[in-house]
Amino acid sequence: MNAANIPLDHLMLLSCMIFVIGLAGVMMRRNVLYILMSLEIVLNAVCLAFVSAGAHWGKADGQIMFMLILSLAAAEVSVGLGLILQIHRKHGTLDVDRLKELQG
Amino acid sequence: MNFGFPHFMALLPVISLTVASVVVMLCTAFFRRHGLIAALTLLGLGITLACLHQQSGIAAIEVTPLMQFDRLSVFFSAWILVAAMVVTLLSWHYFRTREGLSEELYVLLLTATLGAVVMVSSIHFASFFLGLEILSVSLFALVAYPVTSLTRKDRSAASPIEAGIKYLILAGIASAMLAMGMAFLYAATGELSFSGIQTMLQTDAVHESRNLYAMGGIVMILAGVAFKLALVPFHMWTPDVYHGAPAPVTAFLATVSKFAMLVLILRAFLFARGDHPEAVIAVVTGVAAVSMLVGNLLALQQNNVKRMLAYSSISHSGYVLVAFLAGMVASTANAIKAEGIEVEAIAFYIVSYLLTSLTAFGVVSVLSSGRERVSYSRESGGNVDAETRDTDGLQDYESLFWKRPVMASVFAIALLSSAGIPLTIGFMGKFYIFAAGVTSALWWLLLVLIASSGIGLFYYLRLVLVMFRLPEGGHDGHGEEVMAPAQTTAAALVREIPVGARWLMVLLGGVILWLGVYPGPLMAEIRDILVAMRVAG
Amino acid sequence: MLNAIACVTLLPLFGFFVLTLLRPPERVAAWIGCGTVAAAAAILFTITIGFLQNPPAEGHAVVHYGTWVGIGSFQPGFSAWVDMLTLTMLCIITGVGFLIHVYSAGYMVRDEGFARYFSYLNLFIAAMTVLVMADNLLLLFMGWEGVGLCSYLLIGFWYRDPANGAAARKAFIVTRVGDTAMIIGFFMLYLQFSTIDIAEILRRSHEAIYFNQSLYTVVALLLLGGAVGKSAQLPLQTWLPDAMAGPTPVSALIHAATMVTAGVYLIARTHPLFMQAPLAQHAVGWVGLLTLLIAGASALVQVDIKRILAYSTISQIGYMFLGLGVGAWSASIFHLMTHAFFKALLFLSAGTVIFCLHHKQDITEMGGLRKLMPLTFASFVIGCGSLASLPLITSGFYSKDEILIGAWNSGEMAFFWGGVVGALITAVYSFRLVFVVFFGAPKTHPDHAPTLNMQVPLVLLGILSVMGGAIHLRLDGVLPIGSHEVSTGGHGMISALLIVLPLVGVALAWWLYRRGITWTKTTGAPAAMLFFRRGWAFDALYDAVLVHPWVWLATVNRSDVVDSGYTAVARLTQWLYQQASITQTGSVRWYAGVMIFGFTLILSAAVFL
Amino acid sequence: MMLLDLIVLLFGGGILAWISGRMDARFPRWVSLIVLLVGLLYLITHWVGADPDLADRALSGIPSGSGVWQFALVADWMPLFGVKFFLAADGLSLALLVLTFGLGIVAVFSAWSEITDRSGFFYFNLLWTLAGVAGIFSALDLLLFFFFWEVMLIPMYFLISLWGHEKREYAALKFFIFTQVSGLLMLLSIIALAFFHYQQTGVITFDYFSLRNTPLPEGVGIWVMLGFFVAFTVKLPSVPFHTWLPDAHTQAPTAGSVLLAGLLLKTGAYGLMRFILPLFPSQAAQFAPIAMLLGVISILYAAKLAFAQLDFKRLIAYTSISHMGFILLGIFSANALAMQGAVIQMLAHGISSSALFAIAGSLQHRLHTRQFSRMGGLAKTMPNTAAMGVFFSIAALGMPGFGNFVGEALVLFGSFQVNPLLTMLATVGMILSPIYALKIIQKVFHANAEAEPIGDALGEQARAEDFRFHERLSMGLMVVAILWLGVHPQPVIRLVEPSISALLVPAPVQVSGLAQQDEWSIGR
Repeated sequence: MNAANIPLDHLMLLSCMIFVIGLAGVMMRRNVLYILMSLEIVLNAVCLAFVSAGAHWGKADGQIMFMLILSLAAAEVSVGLGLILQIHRKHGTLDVDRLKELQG
Repeated sequence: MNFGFPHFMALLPVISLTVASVVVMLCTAFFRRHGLIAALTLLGLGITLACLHQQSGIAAIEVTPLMQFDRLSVFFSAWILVAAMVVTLLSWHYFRTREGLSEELYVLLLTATLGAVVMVSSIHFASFFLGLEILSVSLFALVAYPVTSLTRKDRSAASPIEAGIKYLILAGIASAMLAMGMAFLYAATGELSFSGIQTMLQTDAVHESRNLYAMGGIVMILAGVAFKLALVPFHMWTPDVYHGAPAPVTAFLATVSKFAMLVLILRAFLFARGDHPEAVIAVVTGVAAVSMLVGNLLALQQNNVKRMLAYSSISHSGYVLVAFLAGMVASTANAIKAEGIEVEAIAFYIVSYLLTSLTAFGVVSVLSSGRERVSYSRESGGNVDAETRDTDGLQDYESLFWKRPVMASVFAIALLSSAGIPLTIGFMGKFYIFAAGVTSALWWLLLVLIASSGIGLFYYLRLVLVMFRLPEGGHDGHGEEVMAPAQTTAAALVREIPVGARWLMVLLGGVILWLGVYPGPLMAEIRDILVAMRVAG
Repeated sequence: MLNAIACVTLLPLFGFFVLTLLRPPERVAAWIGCGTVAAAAAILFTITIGFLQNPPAEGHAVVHYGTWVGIGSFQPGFSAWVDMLTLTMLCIITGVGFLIHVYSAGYMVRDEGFARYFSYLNLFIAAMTVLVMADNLLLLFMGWEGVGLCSYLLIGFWYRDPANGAAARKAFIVTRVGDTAMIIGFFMLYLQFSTIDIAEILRRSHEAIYFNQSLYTVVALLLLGGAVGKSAQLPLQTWLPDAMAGPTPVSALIHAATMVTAGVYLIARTHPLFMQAPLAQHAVGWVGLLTLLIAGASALVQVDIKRILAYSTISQIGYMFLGLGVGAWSASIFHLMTHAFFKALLFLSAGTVIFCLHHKQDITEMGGLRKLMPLTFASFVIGCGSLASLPLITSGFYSKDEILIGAWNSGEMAFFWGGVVGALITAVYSFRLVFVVFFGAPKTHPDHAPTLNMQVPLVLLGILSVMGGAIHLRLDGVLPIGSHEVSTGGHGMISALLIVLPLVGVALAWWLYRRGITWTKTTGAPAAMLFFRRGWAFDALYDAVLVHPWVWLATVNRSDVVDSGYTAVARLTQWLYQQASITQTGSVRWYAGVMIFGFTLILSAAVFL
Repeated sequence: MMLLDLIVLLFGGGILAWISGRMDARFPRWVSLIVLLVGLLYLITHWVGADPDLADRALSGIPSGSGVWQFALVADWMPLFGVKFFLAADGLSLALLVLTFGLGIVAVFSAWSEITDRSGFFYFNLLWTLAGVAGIFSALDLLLFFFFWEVMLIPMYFLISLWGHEKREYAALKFFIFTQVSGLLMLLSIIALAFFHYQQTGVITFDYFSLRNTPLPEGVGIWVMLGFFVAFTVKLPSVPFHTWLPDAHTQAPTAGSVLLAGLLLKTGAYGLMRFILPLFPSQAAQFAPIAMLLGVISILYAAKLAFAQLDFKRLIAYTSISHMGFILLGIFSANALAMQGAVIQMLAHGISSSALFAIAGSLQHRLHTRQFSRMGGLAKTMPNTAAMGVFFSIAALGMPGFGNFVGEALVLFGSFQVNPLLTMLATVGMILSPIYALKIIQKVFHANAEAEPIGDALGEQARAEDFRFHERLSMGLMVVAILWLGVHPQPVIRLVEPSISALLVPAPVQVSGLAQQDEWSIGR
């Protein structure tokens, strides 16, 4: 089945939904690890949107953006994991609600 | 697509920065010598600056569809590099006496600068996103930096980690929004370059049903941008991250990272001359007004200097948005002949902002560096160790002028510049904003600006006063409760300051004053560049 | 020669500066103080004689010394207006002033503020001469305020007692009310005539193009306001009895002989305006009439010797106003002069009594001083006789006579009969005073005698009080023909009445005194008597209507309500800060939530707007 | 060049005083005194020797018919915006410059023995404030004017907040925020004015003379004017913007109060006079009744408040507001008489209120209190101080013979031509002023010290010494000055005559010399 046959609106709606699911995950999960994973979901939603838009316009740009986002997401996650490691070492927990030293 | 010698030459600064970061990384692997690495970094930045200088006069040149090197990018890249060099010096001074391994920091600093330079010259969403992420990912690590060098004990360094992870999560959301916005615009127009999108949007080529995409995309992109600029409601990370990060990194965060984003939207703005949807203008107006007010309100009685400056940077973003709005209104209405004063205002203001915050955070950083002379009494503070704590409590600045007249004076100059008091570049920036606002008749917004400046005065002056307050015993009477900082009993951190750092700060303060008194050349330069841009565009 | 008229002002002024800056010891101060005034008087008499022998063609002369302020048509200068009215006033001021200076040198001896006293006194003479010589409104005002200032300084001369300070402030502020009305009148005159030159204004007021009945009436009433303030007439009379807190020679000079008659002078000087505004002139008469009756009634029942004299001053100035009101212009000035003589005499005699009785002023503690202080008694009787206008032998008789004839001729019978009743009251209270103080059994013995320099002025003033009636003022060139100079018949009857009346009054006083009715009781007295004694409760009225509300208003708003507006803004800002900083919880999930919520908000705003 | 020299002298002198303070605490005051004396002499000698119309009109672009200008200096500053460094002085400026230096000396004298702590920085701030004030009085480029307007704030802020009394920090902050926020409104108006000028002519400039002929759009003009008006009336101050003043004046050190009352308030009056009427003639005429009403309210309301105060300096502070009301009234009467009165009032009030503050300050320095309840009977122990106190209180109540009276009387005579009703109300202020002025005399110098429970102050009063030589000197100078203004103000009037006639002529460029003459026949 050709992706171009699927209306762009449907695809965009789908990616939007994934996007929202990811955001909801960021807001609701307390474990930093899950938050990072939710972020990945959000970024994947973006990727989907790019790819489908590229397909709609018949251009390669969408795919290129997809790859860019993918690689940058990876970098981001790796730094994030490094930080998670440190948090775990310092606090003995990954509960993000425990990180409230900076406030006011 | 052609790529010849001129293109290579144009790209040279970027290449030079890349090479520098690789070289520094390699050197770090072999020689763990702080001074050497810092010097190498400086050298790399210096060479890049020289490359920039060499192409300062050239005509605009597009290198691939992604980037365009022109006088605008050269001018602002130069400022970024200067700021990066100052931050390098500050970091060297700051981390020199702190324990742990800190050489990798410079690699990150270089890559972050690289990201900023890329952003400044990008004319395409791909390079925009790429530059932004290079910058951001480096910053995640930089903010949390001391953690990596931590070898033992205590929770004292918890705040940088906390700041880092907060920044990472929130910036992740913001980048995702930005990217989603790009995707939407892409879906609406099929273009990813600024000019292409502009053409498509302008020529009504966008299908009616796609208007929603375009609008949604613009708003999402604006949200991503607003996050970097710390505009309300995307501002909440600012104080925590500025507070938690080591002082030199905060300086970098407040200046280079924000500056690059501002330049980028300035460039995008140059493309986006024409009608702006009324809805967008309304939203931006609201965001600008609220940012000015909320930023200043939040800082009102803040006792932590870094947080206070963070809040103040929120309001500054609001101010600069006024100039953007003026441009939007002017190019929309076309009733008033715009003459581009708004763009000049933006350009001038961001330079003034860069200098001012660099100086302010620079002073905080210098004061936080070095070995302390007076030991910090345990019972007065919390669990924060004296050696790693930054000098950012209001009580640390008590009567600073009488102990460290130079640093206090420079800090006062920076604060007054932030407040927009004449004789400083901050005033000229504000003057520009007013001029822009007046040409577009944004009377109400300007009144909000005035009101929020009034609020701002309170905390700037409060800090200035704390610094200049006569030491105890020299004067009859005591300061009253209203203004007194948290505990005057807590011993303030007093550290040695090397001559070099002092001169660096004096230099920055001097530049603020010089450009405040005699801004003509800078104004002329900016106008030249923008006129050239208009001719080219 | 006329140019030297400035010396009349400058010499005392010079004395003032010397005394203020150098603060010389007593004897030197006395010599400087009296010497400068004497010199001024001498110069003045020479000038006056020269003027009389060789009067200028227009009847007046203007000596211009310099510009004070010169802007467009507003050209007040330092210049002297010299005519017979001015010279008469100046002679009274410097002449009586000199005598009182000499007297003061004895009275104030060994006072710690001796030099200060003489400096103020000299300043007063200077200011008063400025007032009468002024040829323009602003200069007139300068003198007018200057005498007010000196009055203030001298009433409060013994500054250690807060009561004196209060009396001084009252005097200044109450007169200032009148001054304010007066200067508003000046504003109107300037607006109307575009000049502040008095002669020019008076000349133009006759011109048809400037004629404006209602304006003249308003202006004249405003000037009357100034006059009643300075001259302690109804309704601003309340300050004068309190002003007796000052040293007695001061009361003699300022609050009897000269300053308080400035109002009379002002009206006489600006008489063309009043003549153009009959309503206002009538008001002058009524003010005078009411004042003379009210103050006479109060004088009847006072127990403080100086207060009796103060009320009598108010009452006598009421006569002058009455005279002005009925158009007996020169009669008023004549009465002003004779009053200056005999009232100064009375005050100085009273001062001698007070001085010798160790600063006692209550007449109930006095008595039988006739034998103990014969000279004082003699001068007191002369003064009181003149005040009561005992026929033929006193100066007061001739002047009051003229005023009453004027009142008769004016056709307004209330003025005449009121004046007659007042004359009777005057005779009663003045001789009540004489009998209570000097007759009967001695209650207190004087412990020191008046010095020579106190006695000489008494004698001289006594002579003037007797002979003053013979002085013929040559005011015909300055003031119009007065109503008393017109013959309308019935004068014989009036003269007879006026000869008999004072005698009846004295007899009545003697009869009352013999019956022990002296109205001196302080407790258990009838309400009407207390009411009169309190000056018809004007003070209480003003306290209730003006002073207390003012003080209340001031106190209640001491910290300025306007500021609370700004404080509220500051509070609001702080409250907003607190609300805003609550949002900075430090929780990353909350931050993300706010971001996303805000984003949604903005998106929907952008899409739906 | 002379004006630039003066300003540079003050700025440089400030730095010199600071540096010298590091050597010896007594040096700065001498440095300041010498700087001010030199400045005063320099000003006077140049002025006397100068050709009255020295301004090179071709160079400076001062149009003819705009008064007599001297010492013009024009240089490009920000060419992009047509901003020039443009200094020049006319009679009004020169009179105020002399006042600036004179009161500067008075301020130095009143700080002479009072300020011992960190005196170098103190005198630095003092001189920089004066530099800002001098700049205000001579700047003819609106942006330059604004620069100086703001430059003086920071040093003044330091003077109050560092060397002031118990609530100094609050007071200083209030002062700063009031003036700065209103200043921003003025900046907005300046820019708007320049913008409208640009719109019509295509020339962007902040030049005072060029902007004078800017026709403003209907409806906008009044708002532009209000920006200026608010800034100036905050500084003046007038009700309802006056509330910073009592705090600032009360809390400031003596020298600071002297500068505030004597000079800073005058900058507001100067601004009203120099800018509002000429730049916005029609709007000002339209607005005049309200402005005059504000003036009258200030006169009466502040007089009432002054009377209620229990604190010596606070009382004087409110009297300043009351007296400034006359200036507001006079300026908006817009005739030569009232304007002249306003100028005289500016000078006279500058002197008399400075003197009163100096007296109050010296009393506080000696008695450590400003409360009336803890004073009294000082005429006995401190005769010279008392004499001066009485003298200047009487000056303040508007006694003829003193400069204040000439000012007030001229204002009232002038404003009566324009608005009799308001003038009559203002005249009522003449009743209220003795009420508070005599209160000072009574509470501080008169009455009996021993009669009231004074507590520890009694001992201090007994010990308190009278004025010292330098205090007597500065007081003597002020006495002479205020009497001179009172009996012979004509030189001042002649000096400012051309300025005022130029201010009152709506459009100086079109007006010929003849028409200007007519302006003098005021009245009917």
